[in-house]
This record gives sequence, C-alpha cells and structure tokens, in this order.
Amino acid sequence: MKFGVIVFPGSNCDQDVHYALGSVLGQHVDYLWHGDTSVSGYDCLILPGGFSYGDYLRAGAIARFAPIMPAVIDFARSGGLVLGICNGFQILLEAGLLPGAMMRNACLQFRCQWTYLKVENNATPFTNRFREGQVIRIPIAHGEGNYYADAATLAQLEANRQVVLRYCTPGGEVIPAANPNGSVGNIAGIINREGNVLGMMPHPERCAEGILGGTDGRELFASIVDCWQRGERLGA
Amino acid sequence: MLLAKIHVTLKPGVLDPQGEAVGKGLRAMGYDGVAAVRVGKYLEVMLDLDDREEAGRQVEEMCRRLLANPVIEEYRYSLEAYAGERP
Amino acid sequence: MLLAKIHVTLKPGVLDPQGEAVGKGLRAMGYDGVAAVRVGKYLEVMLDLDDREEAGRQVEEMCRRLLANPVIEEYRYSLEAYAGERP
Amino acid sequence: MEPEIYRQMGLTDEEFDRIKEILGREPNYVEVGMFAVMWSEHCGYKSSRPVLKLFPTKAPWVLQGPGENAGIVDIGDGQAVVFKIESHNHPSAIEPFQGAATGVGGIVRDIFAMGARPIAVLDSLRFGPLDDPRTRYLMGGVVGGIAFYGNCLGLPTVGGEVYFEPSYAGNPLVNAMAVGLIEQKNIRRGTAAGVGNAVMLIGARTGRDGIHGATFASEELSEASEERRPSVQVGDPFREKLLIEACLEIINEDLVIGMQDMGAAGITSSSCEMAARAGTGMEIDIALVPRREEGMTPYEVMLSESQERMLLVPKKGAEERIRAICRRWGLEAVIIGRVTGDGLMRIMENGRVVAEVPARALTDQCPVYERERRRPAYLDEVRQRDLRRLPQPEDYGQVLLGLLAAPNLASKEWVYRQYDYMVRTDTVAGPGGDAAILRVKGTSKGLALTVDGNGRYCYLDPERGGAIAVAEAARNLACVGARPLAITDCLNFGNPEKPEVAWQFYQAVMGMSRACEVLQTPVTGGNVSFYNETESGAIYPTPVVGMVGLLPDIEKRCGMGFRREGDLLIMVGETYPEIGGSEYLATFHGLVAGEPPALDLEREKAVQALVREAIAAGLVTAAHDCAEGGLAVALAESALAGGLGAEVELASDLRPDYLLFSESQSRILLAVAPEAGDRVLDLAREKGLPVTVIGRCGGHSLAVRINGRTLFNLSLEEMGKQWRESIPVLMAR
Ligand SMILES: Nc1ncnc2c1ncn2[C@@H]1O[C@H](COP(=O)(O)OP(=O)(O)O)[C@@H](O)[C@H]1O
Ligand SMILES: [Mg+2]
Repeated sequence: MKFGVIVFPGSNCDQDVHYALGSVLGQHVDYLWHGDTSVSGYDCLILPGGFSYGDYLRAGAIARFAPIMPAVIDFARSGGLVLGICNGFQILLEAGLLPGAMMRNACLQFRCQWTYLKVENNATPFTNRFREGQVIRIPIAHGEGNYYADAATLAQLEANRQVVLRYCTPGGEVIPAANPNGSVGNIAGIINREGNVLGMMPHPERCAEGILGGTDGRELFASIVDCWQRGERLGA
Repeated sequence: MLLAKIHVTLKPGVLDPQGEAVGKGLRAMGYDGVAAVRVGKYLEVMLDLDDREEAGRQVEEMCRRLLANPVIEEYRYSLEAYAGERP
Repeated sequence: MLLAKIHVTLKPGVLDPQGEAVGKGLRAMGYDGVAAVRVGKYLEVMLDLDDREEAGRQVEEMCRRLLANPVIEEYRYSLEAYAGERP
Repeated sequence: MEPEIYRQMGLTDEEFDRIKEILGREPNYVEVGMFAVMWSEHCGYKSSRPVLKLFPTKAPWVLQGPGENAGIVDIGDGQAVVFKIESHNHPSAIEPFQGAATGVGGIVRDIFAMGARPIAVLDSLRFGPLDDPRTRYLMGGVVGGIAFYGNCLGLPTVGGEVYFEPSYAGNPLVNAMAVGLIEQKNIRRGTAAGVGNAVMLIGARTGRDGIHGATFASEELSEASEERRPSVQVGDPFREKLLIEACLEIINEDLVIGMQDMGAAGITSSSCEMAARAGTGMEIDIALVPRREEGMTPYEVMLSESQERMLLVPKKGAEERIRAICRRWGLEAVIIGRVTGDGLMRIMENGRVVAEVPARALTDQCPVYERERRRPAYLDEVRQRDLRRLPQPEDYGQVLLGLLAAPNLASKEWVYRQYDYMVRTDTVAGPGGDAAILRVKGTSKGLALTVDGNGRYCYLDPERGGAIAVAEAARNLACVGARPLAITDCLNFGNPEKPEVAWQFYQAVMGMSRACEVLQTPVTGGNVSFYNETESGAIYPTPVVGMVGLLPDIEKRCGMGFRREGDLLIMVGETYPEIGGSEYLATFHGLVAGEPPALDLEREKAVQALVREAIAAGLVTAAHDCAEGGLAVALAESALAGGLGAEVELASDLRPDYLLFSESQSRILLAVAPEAGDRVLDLAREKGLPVTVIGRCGGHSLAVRINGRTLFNLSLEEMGKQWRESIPVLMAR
C-alpha cells in the first residue's frame, strides 16, 4: 500500500506522519509537494497537521487553493482514501470535501492535551480495528478545533453516522466537560457520506508507539492498511 | 489604483466566543452599558486596476472563494479610488 | 441602544504577515491585480446607552484600553442608533 | 557631529572619541549608528565580558563553546546537540505577545544558523504577583506569543519555569532556550571566509522595525521608553518555518560557508560579526536589500531589526542553487555584496560609499568596562533576620495546601497546555516533570532538558544562588536518569553601572562557575540582559541556567510520579533547618529573608551520581528532587503526578515546619520496589551518603507523621484541587 503525505508550506506534522507510517508501520510512504498537480499511484493521501500558510485568515483557507488540491479532490471523489489530521481536517473543510467549518476554540487559547474519544462508527476504513463505542486516547494540539455545522447539516451527519469520533470522558460519557474546544456535539472527527474521507482534530501519529504514551493512533493507521488489504477500496 | 474595503463578519446565529470574551472583558472593566460584541475581520485590498466594474467582479469573487467562509461568515465590500502611497 | 462600529488596523509600517500571506494567496489564485492586502479587525459593540457623547467617550476609552493594542495598532470608530434585535 | 546625536544613540563622549581615534576621522551618521548598536551593552557585552571569562567552557564533549550563534555538545554516533538561551525582556515588557514571539523566533534562528534542525524550545518566565491585572495581561500575552510562534514552527515547547515576585512587576523576564540536533559533519559557523564570495540575504523584506532595539534593551524602562514603542517587531512564524526548511536544505546540499541570523542590530551585526570571525571584510550595497517600505535611509536599512532574515556566505558557484531552494520555499534570496580581504565593512548605496569601518572595530574593539562593585547594603538587613522565633503553624495540612496553591509552586499547566509540546513525536516526557526527555529517533539515546533559576536565593546571596541554579538543573537531569553535559545561561540583572548590581553579577557568575566546574557542565554560550530596572528598582538578580543532558538508553529513564503501591520511599540527602529564602517563609510569614540553603557541591555530585546509577540499574520507580516548598511539597507533587498517595513517617529533632518545608539542597526523593530497597541503601552508604527510608507509596492520600504524631493526612483530591486550579482561577479574574 502506498501512502502520500502532502506537504504544504507550513505543514509541521508531515514528518511525524511519515515516521509513523513508514518506520512504525513499515508502509511505503512518500511526501507529495503542494505545488505538484498529480497524486496518481497512491492508495491513501494524508493531509497532515501544522499551520499551512501560517493559518493566516482562517486555518486551511489558503492551502485549499494549492496546486495539488484539484488532484486531491478528484482522488477523493473517485473513492480514494483521504485522511485529514488537524490542519488537514481544516483544509478538507475549506475545500468542501467535508461539511461544516472550524472556528477558534471556545476558550480562545491553543490546547495541547490528551483527549479521550468515543468511536461512534467503526465501520469505516479508518476505525475498523476499534469496537463501536470503544473509548480511545489520542492527543490534540490546536487553536481552531471548534467544529461548527448548521442544524440541517448536523442532522444529516448524525443520520448518516458520519460523526466518527467524539470527545468523551475516560468512561465514555460525551459531556461538555470532556469537550476541549467547544465543538458542536463534542465532534472530533467526521467522515464524508461516501465513507472514504475522514477529518479528525486529534493526532494519531502522536500515539503510534508505546514510548510516546499510547498506541491507539497506530491502530487507526493499521485500520487503513487492513481495509486496503481486504480490497475494500470504496468507490473507484 | 483601487482600494477595496472588505468586512467579513460571522453570520447571525453563529456563536462568537471571541466577541463574548471581549464583551465580558469590557464589562469587567466597568463598561456596564456593553450589551453585546461581535468580532469580525476588516481587509483592505489594493488593486492595480482602474476598471471599477472589473474590480468589483474580482473582489466579489475573492470574497466568495477565499476571504469569507460561507458556512459561517458573510461579507460586504466597497471600492474607492486610492491615491496614497503604494504599499 | 447605540451601535459602535470599530475598525482596528495595524499602524502603517508594521509588518502584516497575515496580509502578506493573503495577498500572495490571491495572486496565486490568479488575481494579478492585487498589489497589497492589510488585515485588521472589525468590531461591533452594542451599547445600552442613549447619550451619544457619553457613548463616544466610552468607546474611545475601550479602544485605547482594550480593543486596540496601541503599540502596533490604530483604531477608528463611528456611532449609530441601533434599532435591530437585541443580541 | 553634535554630541546630542551620538548620546541619543547611547554612546558616551569617551566612546565617541574612541571611534574617532579608530577611524582617524569623524564618523558619519550611519557609522555612528553602527557603532552605537554594536557597542551597546546588548551586542557588545561591555560590562560583562571580563566577568564571563570566569566561566569554565571546555570539556572533551564540548564541540563549540561561547562565541558562536549557539553552543554544541557531542552526543555520540556523529551527532551533536546545539543549544542556546536568550532574553527578550524589554520587548516583552512593552508588547508581551510580539515581544515573546519574536524572542522564540530569534533564538530558534541561532540554532539553524549553525546548521542544526531545531527540535525543542524551553522558556523561563518571571512576572510580578498574579493579583495585579497588569501581570495577568503580561503573562497572557507572553504565553500566547510563545505558543503562537513555537506552535506554528512545529517545535515542541517541552519545559520551562514561571515565577512570580514583586521585583519583576514592572520588568518581566522572558528567556527562551532553543535546542537543535545536528550531524557533526553539517556544523556551520557564522564566518564570512573566502575573499570574493557572495553575501546573500534570505527571508523577509526589511522594514523600519525595531530600529535601535539593541540600544533599547540596554536602557532602564521609563516613561521615555514608552515613546519608543514602535521599535517593537512583529513576528511571522510561518516565514520562519519556511526559512528553517530552506536553510536546512542548503546545509544538506553543502552550499554555504557560513550563515548567521539577523537579530539585534540586523544587517550591521550579522555582517560585521561574520567578517570579524573570518578576519575578512565585506562590501554590501544596501540598494540591493529588498524593502518593505519606501524611502528607507541607509541608516534605517543597516539598523532595522526586521525578523526572519538570514545572512549567508555561499560557496562559490552555489548562489543559483540557493536561490532555487529559496524560491521553492517561497522565499526571496538576493546577493547584497561580497567578501573582501581588507577587513573593512564597506556599505554602499548604488555605488556610493555610505559607511566604511573596520569590521573588528565594531566587534572586538568594543570598549570593555570593569564596573565598580560594591556589596549591597540591603544584604545585612535581610540576611541577619532572626528566623528562629517565627511562630509555628497550627495546621500543617493547611500550610501544605496553601503552598500547593502558591503561584510559584502551583501547577503550570495553564501555561504549557497552550504549547504544543508533542509535535515532532520525540517528546517522551514533556512539561510537568523534573526535566523533559526527547528521544533521538534511530538511536537508543534520549536528551534531557531543563531550565532553572531562583531569583530569591540570588537576591539573598548571588554567589550561592548562582551555584544552586546550576546544581538544581543538574539535579533535575539526574532525577530522570540523565548525565548533564553543559549549560547555556541567561544572566538577567539590573543596571551594571550601579556597583551593587555589578557585585551581584560578579558573585552570581562566580557561584555558577564553581558549580559548573564541580559538576562538569561547562558553559557553551548564553546571553546577558542588563538594565532590568524600573523606577521602583532592579529585579532580583536572576541567572537562568539551561542544561542539556544525555540518557544513553532512553528505556532506562525515570519519572517523578509514584507508580506502585507498596514501593518504599527513600530520601537521599539530609534536611537542615534552612528556611531562608524559602517559599514557606515567603508565603506564610511574608518574608524574603535569611540565608539561602547551603550547597556542598561534592555532596551534590555524589547524590546525583547515586540516583543516576540507581535509575540505570532499574532500581527506581520514581525520583523527584526536593526543591522549592521542601520535602512536603515534593511528596505531594510525586503523589499527584502518579495519582498514588503515600504514608510517611519522619523522625527528627527539627521543628516540624523546618523539617517539612526547608529547602535544603542535594536531596532527592526516590520510590523503589521493596525488594530493591536494600540495594539502593547499600549503594548510598558505599558513597557515604545519608539515606533514610521514610515511608511507603499507597492509598489515595498523603499522610505524614513526625516522631509518631500525625501532622496531616490530605487526600489527593484536596491537594490536586489547590495545586491545579490556583493559576487558572487567578488568570480568569
Ligand atoms: N552569559 C553568557 N555566558 C557565556 N557566553 C555568553 C553569555 N552571554 C553571551 N555569551 C556569548 O557571547 C556571544 C554573543 O552573544 P549574543 O549577542 O547573545 O549572541 P547573538 O548574536 O546570537 O544574539 C555568544 O556566543 C554567546 O554565547
Ligand atoms: Mg546569533
């Protein structure tokens, strides 16, 4: 399986994702330059975290016009697997590959901390190694992770089970106290309707090895590999 | 040269935590009259264009495509001649 | 009710990395005419006051004390009657 | 030239005469400006240079000592660690957010200027008391600025310290340390060698930012400095991130001879320092410098402190390739001049010479002052205070809870949760422990990092306080299992022209040097920040020590949290009745007085060696030094960190408050498995170290008995609430 990690100017988790996929999971992984226009030959694209274009104006707003983005959009529309982590999630929202928008954290500060997440849907290429309802632990680090969508969009997301991850307590309760950024419905990650594009604020690449304090991130990446090996490529 | 003055504000109904924090801050400073605060963006775009119509078309498009996020924001702009220093 | 419309902008000469990035982004999108962009803040403060003079005095002070950072920013504001919905 | 002109730039009449003598003529306005910044205290170290010579700077593992952009130590396998600390106190006092942000930007540039990949940031902060709204504004801005810049760069801010004391109210301290990793073959130095080579400027355009920032940092803060406000620069971390990537590509392709960042005094300092180091000169045409603003004068271009710029001397023929790399990263790169052999800085504008001075006149010939030193009168008064008659507390539990809530001791999570301390996925232990630990990918090694300094001790005894700063940093590294390698230091003091301040400075450096000698941690570089004064007086003398250590095997590391029910608690070292300068004395008796705790460096060294050995042997489940707040606070911190309580039984003749809250040095608290207890005790006795079993881990509360009498029994919940909520609640006011 071949992963491509897209490097935007200002991406800063690109090397971390590369390391997790390449050195920890032993997968083939390449960097893809934002100025390129093709993503052909890859099985899964990752839009990593960071501050693309400094996150100036709005996080992800400028990045979504990078030359590579039309190819990413085509890839996604034809069923290719796309994972946007943190800033990558913000770019996917700005690009319209996922619904909704990201606002500044309700606390108005950056937050770096471990969070507990409830796996609301494990029938996705990204979460199939988890049990439904399982509580996993992955860190966040962002200043704009306050997910917003209007009521109609939210209803659709819920109806289609597109909410994949929610912030929760260690015991799995989805309550305001477990919400680090004010995100509507404690949403931490959503998938598109077709089920091949996931955006999530938490950073799985930061917990892919025991020495970093957890391995749930590794399971998330391994889910992608499993899914691909089973030939469950969606769409195309 | 033309100068586009663009206001990008949150749509009514979208929560504005920053505005709320500023309002709270002002009241804490003793400005009891502050009923509400909304925080938006103000952009000035200097354009090397003379055709107002063309400029208007472009600014409209910039706002729609990049400067505002239609999910949460709305925008308005005005155009005026600009004679000051070239920035 | 009065509505204060406040513009907070960077002083001339102060680096505006955000404006530069937006300008570069716009040019990369094909808007070659974009000569420069400056990004500032736009605030609306709703005031439960009727005395314009008093309101003006207060807004002036708020700007100086909290809303603008006098080291790098400048501000201007206008006041108008506000009849809309109470936010 | 009118004396008013050069005096306003900060030069004295004697200094001006000296310039005339060096040049053999009257300098012009641009030249005076260049001398004024380079001979400012900030750039020229004119009051500190003779004293800094006292520092030990050599060890077999030190690859680069003071004199470069940053120090370098060998960590084996052809790798090295590059690190340096710097202050941004004055800019942060004026504009906390941008001041702190550009402080991070500047120190990070020093790291990649040497060719290293920056891998971490630490910060050391001092403010006035938190009940002052101005302090809250400053702290919010400073922390926000560090977060803004470091997070955007993708550098984890893995450690730091924050203290609150009235002496810093008008003059906060913002010191930032950056750490980088390098393959030794890639090390570059800031030299402009090779006559005829090009001189390139890459990065941001030059604007009128921070003109005379260096001079500004060399003055006391006053009403007048408020008016100089426009000199504060705005940082663009996005551009710096691009600059890092571009510079590292340039280094990896071996395209440059030397490289230097532009910090204080901008093009002037970077160019003349690079030339002086190589013994060359430079010819620069400032008309070629890309500008952000129109109509800038040569003076302004030469002195601008616009951020995110680097000066490079490329290898011959590499200019085009460097341009291409910069273009790919969206950065401008222009040739602005070339290296010459005549030792002169020749500044041209469109072919016309606007300044011509010897490079070394600006650097090496900076005047040096042996400042008059006098022991301050306040010392007798504060030191001789009789502390034996202080009333004893009635409720020790309340005292401990109060100490845990004291802002100097309370959890600093409010600060570091705003820092991305995990990015780069090397943070094995982040903020909150005794030292941060970073793994070195592809090896079994770990790096341990810490910054330490206690202004209160230094106020009471700068010599001892300086030594303690070094000892405590090393002790923190020992607690995680690391061997300390070297330090970088930031010396924050008042006005050195005052004999009392000069004395404090000298004493502190003496103390630090003594500790560095014994603990074998040479000084590889640092920064001096003088003139930290306001109308109401000088800050506490505050040397801050940034220390780097090595863990040969990162699997053999240790944390401070109690982990296992039933583990024995062992205290290495001894408690003396030393509450001078303690947090207990300040919080409960409202006194900053007495003598700071004594420090026996040989004992210190042995304690640290023992703890490292025990950790390496896998005998220790938790280790934590007893520092501010004493044994009681150390116990509480370890209990809270691990979520596990303890029962402690002490036997002693000391007053209970002394026993619990004394800040005696060279003490480390260990938790060890019961079956390993004897081995640890034997090891300690072999080294002749006092060692006592004082209790056991377990339960959900911390219970302490002295001579059979229970002094307190506090639940983790109760303690945790005080400790965790104190700063967030104060900041939310
Ligand atoms: N306290 C100190 N101890 C040792 N060396 C110091 C100290 N302060 C400054 N130096 C050294 O003096 C040189 C100049 O320092 P500085 O002006 O801070 O560097 P920069 O030009 O990078 O800002 C550096 O090599 C620095 O390491
Ligand atoms: Mg330097």
